[in-house]
Amino acid sequence: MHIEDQTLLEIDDLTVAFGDGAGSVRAVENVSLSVAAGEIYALVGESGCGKSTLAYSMLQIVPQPGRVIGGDIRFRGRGMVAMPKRDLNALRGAELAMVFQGAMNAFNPVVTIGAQVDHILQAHPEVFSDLKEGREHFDHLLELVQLSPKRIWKAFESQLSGGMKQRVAIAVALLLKPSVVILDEPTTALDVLNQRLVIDILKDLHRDLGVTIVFVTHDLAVVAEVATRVAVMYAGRLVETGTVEEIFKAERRHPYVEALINAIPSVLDAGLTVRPIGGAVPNLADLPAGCRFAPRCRSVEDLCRQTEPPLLGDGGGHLVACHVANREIVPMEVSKA
Amino acid sequence: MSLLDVQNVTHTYDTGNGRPVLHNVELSTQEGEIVALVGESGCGKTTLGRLIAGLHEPSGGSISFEGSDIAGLKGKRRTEWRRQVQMVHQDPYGSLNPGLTIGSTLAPGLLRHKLANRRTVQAEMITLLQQVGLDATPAFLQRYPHQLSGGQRQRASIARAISLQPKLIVADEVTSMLDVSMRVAILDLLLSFQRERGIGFVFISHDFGVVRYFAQGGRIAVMFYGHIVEEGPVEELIKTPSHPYTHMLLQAIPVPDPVLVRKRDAEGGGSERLVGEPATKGCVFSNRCPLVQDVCRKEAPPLEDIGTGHRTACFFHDEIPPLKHLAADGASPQAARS
Amino acid sequence: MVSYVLKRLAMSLLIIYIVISLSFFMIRMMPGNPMAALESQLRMQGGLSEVEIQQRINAIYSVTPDAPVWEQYLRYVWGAVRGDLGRPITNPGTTVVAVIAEALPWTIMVVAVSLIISFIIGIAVGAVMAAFQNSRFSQAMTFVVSFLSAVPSYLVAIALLYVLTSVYQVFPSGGAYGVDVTPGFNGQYLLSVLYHAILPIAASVITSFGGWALGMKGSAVSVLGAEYVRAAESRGLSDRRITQSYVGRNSMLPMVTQLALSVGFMFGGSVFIETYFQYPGIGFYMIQSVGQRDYSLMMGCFVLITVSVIITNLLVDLLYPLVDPRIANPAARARATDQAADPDQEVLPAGGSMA
Amino acid sequence: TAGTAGGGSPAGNSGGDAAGTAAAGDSSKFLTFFPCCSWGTTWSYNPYNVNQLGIQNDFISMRLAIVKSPSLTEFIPQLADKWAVENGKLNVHLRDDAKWQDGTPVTSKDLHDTAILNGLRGDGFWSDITGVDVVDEKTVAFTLKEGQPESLAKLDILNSIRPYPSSVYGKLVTDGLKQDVVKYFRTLQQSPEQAAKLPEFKRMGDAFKNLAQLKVDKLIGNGPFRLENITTKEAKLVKWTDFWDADKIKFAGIRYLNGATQTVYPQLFSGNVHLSNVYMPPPILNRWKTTPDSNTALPLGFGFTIVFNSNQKPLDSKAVRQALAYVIPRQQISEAAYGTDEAAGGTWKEVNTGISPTLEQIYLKPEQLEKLNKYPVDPAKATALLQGEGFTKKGDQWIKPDGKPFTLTFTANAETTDIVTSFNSAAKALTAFGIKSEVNATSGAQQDADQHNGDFQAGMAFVGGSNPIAMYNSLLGPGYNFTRLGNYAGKRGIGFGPKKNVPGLGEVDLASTIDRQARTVEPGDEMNKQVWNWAQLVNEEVPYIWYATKVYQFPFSTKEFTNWPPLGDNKSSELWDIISADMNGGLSLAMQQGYITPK
Amino acid sequence: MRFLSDLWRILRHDKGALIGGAIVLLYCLAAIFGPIFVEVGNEQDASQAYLAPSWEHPLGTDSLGQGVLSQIIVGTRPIMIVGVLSAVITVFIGVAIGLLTGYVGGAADTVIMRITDIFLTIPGLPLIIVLASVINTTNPVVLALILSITAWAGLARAIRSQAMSLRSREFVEAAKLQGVSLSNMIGRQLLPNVGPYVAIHFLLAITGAIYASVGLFLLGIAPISGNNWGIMINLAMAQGALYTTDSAFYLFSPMAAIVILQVAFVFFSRALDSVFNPRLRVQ
Ligand SMILES: Nc1ncnc2c1ncn2[C@@H]1O[C@H](COP(=O)(O)OP(=O)(O)OP(=O)(O)O)[C@@H](O)[C@H]1O
Ligand SMILES: Nc1ncnc2c1ncn2[C@@H]1O[C@H](COP(=O)(O)OP(=O)(O)OP(=O)(O)O)[C@@H](O)[C@H]1O
Ligand SMILES: [Mg+2]
Ligand SMILES: [Mg+2]
Repeated sequence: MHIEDQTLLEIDDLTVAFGDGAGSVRAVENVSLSVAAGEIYALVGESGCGKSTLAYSMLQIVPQPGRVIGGDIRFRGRGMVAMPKRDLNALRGAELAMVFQGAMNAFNPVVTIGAQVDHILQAHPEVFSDLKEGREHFDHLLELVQLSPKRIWKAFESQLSGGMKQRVAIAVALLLKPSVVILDEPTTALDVLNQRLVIDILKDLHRDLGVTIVFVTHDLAVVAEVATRVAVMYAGRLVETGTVEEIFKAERRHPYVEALINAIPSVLDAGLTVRPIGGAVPNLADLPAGCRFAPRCRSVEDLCRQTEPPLLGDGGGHLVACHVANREIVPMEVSKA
Repeated sequence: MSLLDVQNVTHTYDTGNGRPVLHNVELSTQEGEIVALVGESGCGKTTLGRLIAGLHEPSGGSISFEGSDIAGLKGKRRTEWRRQVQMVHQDPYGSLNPGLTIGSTLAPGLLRHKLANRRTVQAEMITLLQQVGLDATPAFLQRYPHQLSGGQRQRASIARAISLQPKLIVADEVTSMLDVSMRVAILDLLLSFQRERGIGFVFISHDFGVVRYFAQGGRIAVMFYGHIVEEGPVEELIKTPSHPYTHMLLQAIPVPDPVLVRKRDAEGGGSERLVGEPATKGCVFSNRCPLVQDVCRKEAPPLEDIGTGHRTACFFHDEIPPLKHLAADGASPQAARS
Repeated sequence: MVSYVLKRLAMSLLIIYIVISLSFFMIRMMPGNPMAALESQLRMQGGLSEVEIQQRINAIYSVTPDAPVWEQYLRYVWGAVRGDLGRPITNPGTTVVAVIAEALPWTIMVVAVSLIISFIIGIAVGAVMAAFQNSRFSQAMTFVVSFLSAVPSYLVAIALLYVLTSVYQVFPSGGAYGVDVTPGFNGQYLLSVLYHAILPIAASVITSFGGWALGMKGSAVSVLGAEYVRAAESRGLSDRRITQSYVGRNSMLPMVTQLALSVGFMFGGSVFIETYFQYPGIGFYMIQSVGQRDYSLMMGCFVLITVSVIITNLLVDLLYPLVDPRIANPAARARATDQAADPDQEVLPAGGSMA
Repeated sequence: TAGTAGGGSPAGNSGGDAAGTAAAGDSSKFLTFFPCCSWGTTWSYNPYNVNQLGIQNDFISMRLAIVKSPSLTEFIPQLADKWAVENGKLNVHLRDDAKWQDGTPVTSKDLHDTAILNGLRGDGFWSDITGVDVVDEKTVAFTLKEGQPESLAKLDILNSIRPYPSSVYGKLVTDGLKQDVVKYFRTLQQSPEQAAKLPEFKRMGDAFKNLAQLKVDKLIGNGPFRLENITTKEAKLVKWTDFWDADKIKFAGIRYLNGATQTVYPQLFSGNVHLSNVYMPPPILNRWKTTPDSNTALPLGFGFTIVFNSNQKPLDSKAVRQALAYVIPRQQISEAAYGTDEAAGGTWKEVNTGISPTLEQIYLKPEQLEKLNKYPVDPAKATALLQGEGFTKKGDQWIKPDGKPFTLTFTANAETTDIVTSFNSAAKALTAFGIKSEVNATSGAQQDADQHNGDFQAGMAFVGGSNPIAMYNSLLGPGYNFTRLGNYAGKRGIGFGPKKNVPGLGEVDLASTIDRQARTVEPGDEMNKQVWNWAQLVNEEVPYIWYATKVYQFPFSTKEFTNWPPLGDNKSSELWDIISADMNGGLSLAMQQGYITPK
Repeated sequence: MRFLSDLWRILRHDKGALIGGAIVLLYCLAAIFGPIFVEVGNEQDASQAYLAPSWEHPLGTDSLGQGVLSQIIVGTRPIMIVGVLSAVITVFIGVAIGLLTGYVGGAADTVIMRITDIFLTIPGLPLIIVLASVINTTNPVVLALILSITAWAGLARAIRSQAMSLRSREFVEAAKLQGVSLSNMIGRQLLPNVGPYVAIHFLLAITGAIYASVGLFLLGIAPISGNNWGIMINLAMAQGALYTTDSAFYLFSPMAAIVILQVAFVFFSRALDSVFNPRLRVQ
């Protein structure tokens, strides 16, 4: 992990909106975070709180009618929002790669996986000048994800099972040796064994290839298993970020994160302490005043219903956006380093 | 007399590739008992659940409810059985008819089984909705599924299942499509019916955490490609699995505690053979079993009792190593905090 | 695969058999019998006395009418099997098959050319509409194209006739080629053929490309929204590659499937168009023979139209794997389309569902 | 009886001056002629085929002679230049210079074989003769049946036989066949029932079948034009330079157009079509009138009639039919279809006799015509008649004695749009009177079948020709009325009869009487007498109503062709009268006489 | 009610559909009330033929001197009756067969599907022409039956495949577990889910039937009796309207009547599509 602490990807006060005018919703609002080289960065949150949107914006592929309306994303210091398409295309796949949520629909159904791999190789001749070399690399990656190259090359997407597709998608993402791989819910919808397999693969890849991983999930157990750093989102906003230990073990934390952790029945014990979080994620088009989590929060106070809490740290990288949790600490705005 | 008796059931789908999805499955439950079915994706859990609920007829074997084979039920008795076995599906989006209001989803069953008449049906439905913790107003009955959240929908479909006062509910991955925040509430709701009304459950899940939470005091049956490979009381099976497959499943569960994870990872332990096809000869698991021996490849081990209602289909169940990280005390994140 | 082809073949033969039988019974169900029809035909021709008319009819129909129906039926079916659909009532000097053999190529030419042209134009327009989905241009095009596809082809034919053969006498008002050219492979003849085919082709293109355009637009829009297109983008593929191999190919597939189905519709529509442009194709003969009660020719045309459609469908089915490589086995496609018909994906042919 | 040389001088005289002026014209021009609907989608060069090519006519193949119109006794020679009746035989002599277009001479064998073959299909002249024989190279003798009126036989033979080359069809003529034909027709003249059972008849049928199915690849005519090429839309006729009068024909050929009626209009307006004979609805006619170089010739009396089904209640009642005659505004319904334009012939002529106005003038005296009921539009009379029959009027609707409303359906051939228009008009008038009426326009075949079967209330019929008795026969005779032969044998058709009290004849079997008269009554006093008898019957009983005359015109353009046959005061002339009765024959005649020359 | 409010919501935003819907409504009103208010008179006057538009005859007059507009209005009813009747037959047969075979399955399904195969393959329009010429009727019910002869098959196919996928949908299974009757299953559970498709198909079936029936009258295959647009065009064509400028209104008015109706139907069906489209409904 020689490149540790070098910031690769920096999200700066990003706001992404879907639609415009009255019906528009801000799926991501004023989010700032930075991913350092060598990290495994987890984005966590309930369904619909903007995780995928944030992930898409990292590659500038937010689906219509979504668009970035504020802030920027910087990769190795280069702003991507205003980047020309040509430069973006050079980055995509080669430097930043993405595995889509579900991975079920990530492949062209009428072209073999092999041909799609070739397309990628041809689009980035700077990575592998020789097609054969690239193909061999892919074979190697397939072995890493425990798949047999022979079968995959000629297969159509429809001939693969869900777990296999997920792994092929991971291999494809790694094809051009990108420095960052973004995975959107790579373990969701997989059963325990496939999930474990993917977790192990991610860890192995991280260890062996030194690739930086950003992954989106709503499963805290997976976070605990894989991540080094975590950002928790709620209704389009960041509510807490920190190292995985800080998230799981620190005293000061966001009631939402706490509630999330408490809501999981664990196999580790009979789990009589689990408690559901009441209510549901608010509709982004109809947000409550003040803290967005206030309606569901156990430790809610009047202040929470009036002002949105800022994201504050106590000096380290552990930032929390909660009036109650932050009461004790010296307010210190997060540095934009 | 047990409530449900699955005897030697084999099933092959007409539309499938001809391979049986279930092989000689034996399972029985008592009234008010919870039996959990676990296993990897595609192992036949849902299929077994659907057979139990009578949505398909098994291609072989028989399923008896309260002592009588459901295939032979006729007339009134069939209606009665139909009422007593219900199912709650996995997908809260798919299990409610998008074109019908909640009211018209709930009413036909009540009317059909004469649990209400035209006059009382509305009041009856409101009571039901109250029982599942929904906003029980007449206006709510007029809502369409798309106007409800996932959790509300799942509650509505639970309301539909309990509306017929069943004795057995097949709950197929009822929480897997729900947000984490809502899962426990739904499980608690179902549990309350088990406790208060003595409704028995066939609870399908691949999440041991959920199973352990829900099926306390009940039993777990572990399935592998259509075979029940191990069956036993919840705590015992989780703490001391007697089949390498169960062991593998438990071992694979991600642990929501980074400290524990580090500790476990440091101890090593590979993830080989997590996935793969079943063996066609001998023990079905022999292809992927870390403990496999020659005999396993030749001969299929029978599902044998190894003490107090705990059965396993492994020749070498004694040799299964203990699950270290699960056994560790105070390992839960909740515990870690305190 | 082989068994699938055999099955399809058997089905096709069954349908042809049914159509032939239908045709046999229809001919006998027609008001009056063929002899009466001939009698009327002769009387309308004029200049013949009643006795003359009876003489001719007796002479021409001296053989079968008294045979039992089943015998006639067997004879008819057996004849049809050997490619003999009898003789036109109005023209016993030739055979139905010979008449059709002369007419069919014209129809096939017009149908094929207009299908291809309208397909190409429609796909192009649809693709452009999808590419500029929310633009004014696309909205205007959607309107124009929906409008055109809703207009019955025969009305367009009448309008074209009005403008181009009456107000401005630019095109001939009928026929397949001029009388001044000698049929054969010579430039003059080919030009004449082209000149005569332009209006019928134009009429069917004008009314049918809109359907393709709308279908293509729908298909392309849904493909554009598909995850794998964004996935391809995320991999840094060039726009050209994405357009060609990802969007183009996938949105074309349902169109190609539709192409086969529309053949039947085009043959149907050609009946109107050929009649209005007096284009001597099979549809023209069919309507003419309806008017003249030439039942055997009419049903012969019907049988042949059906057979053409069946053969096209069969060919498309067998060739489909070339287009969609996932389908090595057409049976799989049949099953897939059987089970997962997505109504949103359906392209409705112009004029609704009468295909 | 002495032989009469035919209509005297062909060519020469009448066409003389015309030929002179034509010299300046461009003789490479083609005349475009659009007579409409001459051949169907399929055609055959074989004249014995049902669907013979409609242009196998006097442009390409000549008849023996053409009858002058409306005369029944004067002929203009064509292929035959001399004929005479001697010893009960009609000897026909063919022109010496007549040749087939393949270069061989037209001989008596061609005519003889054609006569035999025509017998197979029952051509009418066989009811006049008992045999046909070759006399010499150019002469054929037709043996007349005993008691056969000469003039009618001449009409049947000269005006209708168009010889075909024996080289093509003659191989089907054998001695046996000839004997069969002769025997069959001898028997037929005595007893039709017996004739139909003869083995000869069966053999003739077989022979005809072969003949009809004979595939003929090439048209060999003997007329002034050769068929060069043909499509469904057009035939190209090229002047045949070996024709005997070829030098009188001043243009290179004829573009003979075929196809839907309406397509001719724009071509007429633009002058692309030089001559046509199609029905022109009033607005078209108006436009034609204002077109430069436009001319119109008007034909003789042809007409359309509304036929009632006298076999169906309540139309079986004479009073009801008369009532309808008082209500149907004949002039109005005629003008709806043909307009009012005087230039177009003042289309409507009142007819109360059931035959054309021209024939009325020839065969009936003015005082006779005066005596007939004119059926002016007169609702009061109609009301009285209906009330007399027990009809009542309830509100706007007449109610039949049986309590049901009196409604009327007109059956028409949808292709004859002028009739549909007229009938629509009639239906509206009837509806206004209180008899709810509508028009059912079906295919021609359906309409024909319905009228033969008697499945109609009011139908349509086209009436024409120059023989008044034949005209009556075509409606009241067994063809349409109590049919005896063929498919409709035993059907009642228009159901007028079967027996009626005919003025001057007494109670007779109507259909057979008029049919017999059509074959036996010669022009002259006898014919005048009979016509008067029938006229009174039709006028009184109203089995049909004549409502339209001059239903089509001959528009022709002088833009490119001049020297058309002259038009008289009433836009007609002897030649135009022939043309209107026999279009192709008349035109061919005009061309042979040097008319129609390019400008 | 919800349907209507949805419809209105969509129509408000889609001008084309709104206008389409309004026109369809107008035609329906014309079909229902037209013949009551407008009359094609029985008097006729050849001197009034082919008049240019005027206040009295906004679309001019025909060959009989009668108003073209009033004929068009009166001619709306027979066309709409045949169109709607045929669509009802098509949809009824298609939906009934599709749902039953799709849901129940089994041998009956196989047999019926082979039959639909046959009807799907036989080209519809030629068959209609053949039948219409044999049967030669003016009876609207028979005509509608002829027009639906093959149209139902495509619908049955589509409905069946939807029923088949619905059959294994969880809410259908849940209803089955509730013990609902077959009629409830088909009518309440399945039908509403294919409703959108059926509704849109219904409109398209109307346009298809109108297309074909006008064609039949136009070609003179169906008997020309009474007053409808196809007959009007037929008569106009036959009277050479194509070739005189005076009669342009006479010829083109009925054509416009058909085109406007057809286009209106298509645009209106687009709105229906949006109303029913579950994707748009979810949010
Ligand atoms: N194409 C779109 N049009 C409009 N709104 C959208 C669109 N895509 C997403 N959104 C909105 O953006 C919000 C965030 O969506 P996003 O997919 O990023 O959530 P997520 O956290 O990834 O959820 P999940 O766990 O379900 O994947 C959602 O509330 C959704 O309503
Ligand atoms: N209707 C069907 N037709 C054919 N095959 C089926 C059908 N339903 C399920 N199968 C097959 O049967 C096997 C077992 O399926 P089942 O749904 O019972 O598994 P499961 O254990 O519930 O899996 P999951 O955890 O993914 O829900 C799978 O291989 C599946 O592909
Ligand atoms: Mg997401
Ligand atoms: Mg399952």
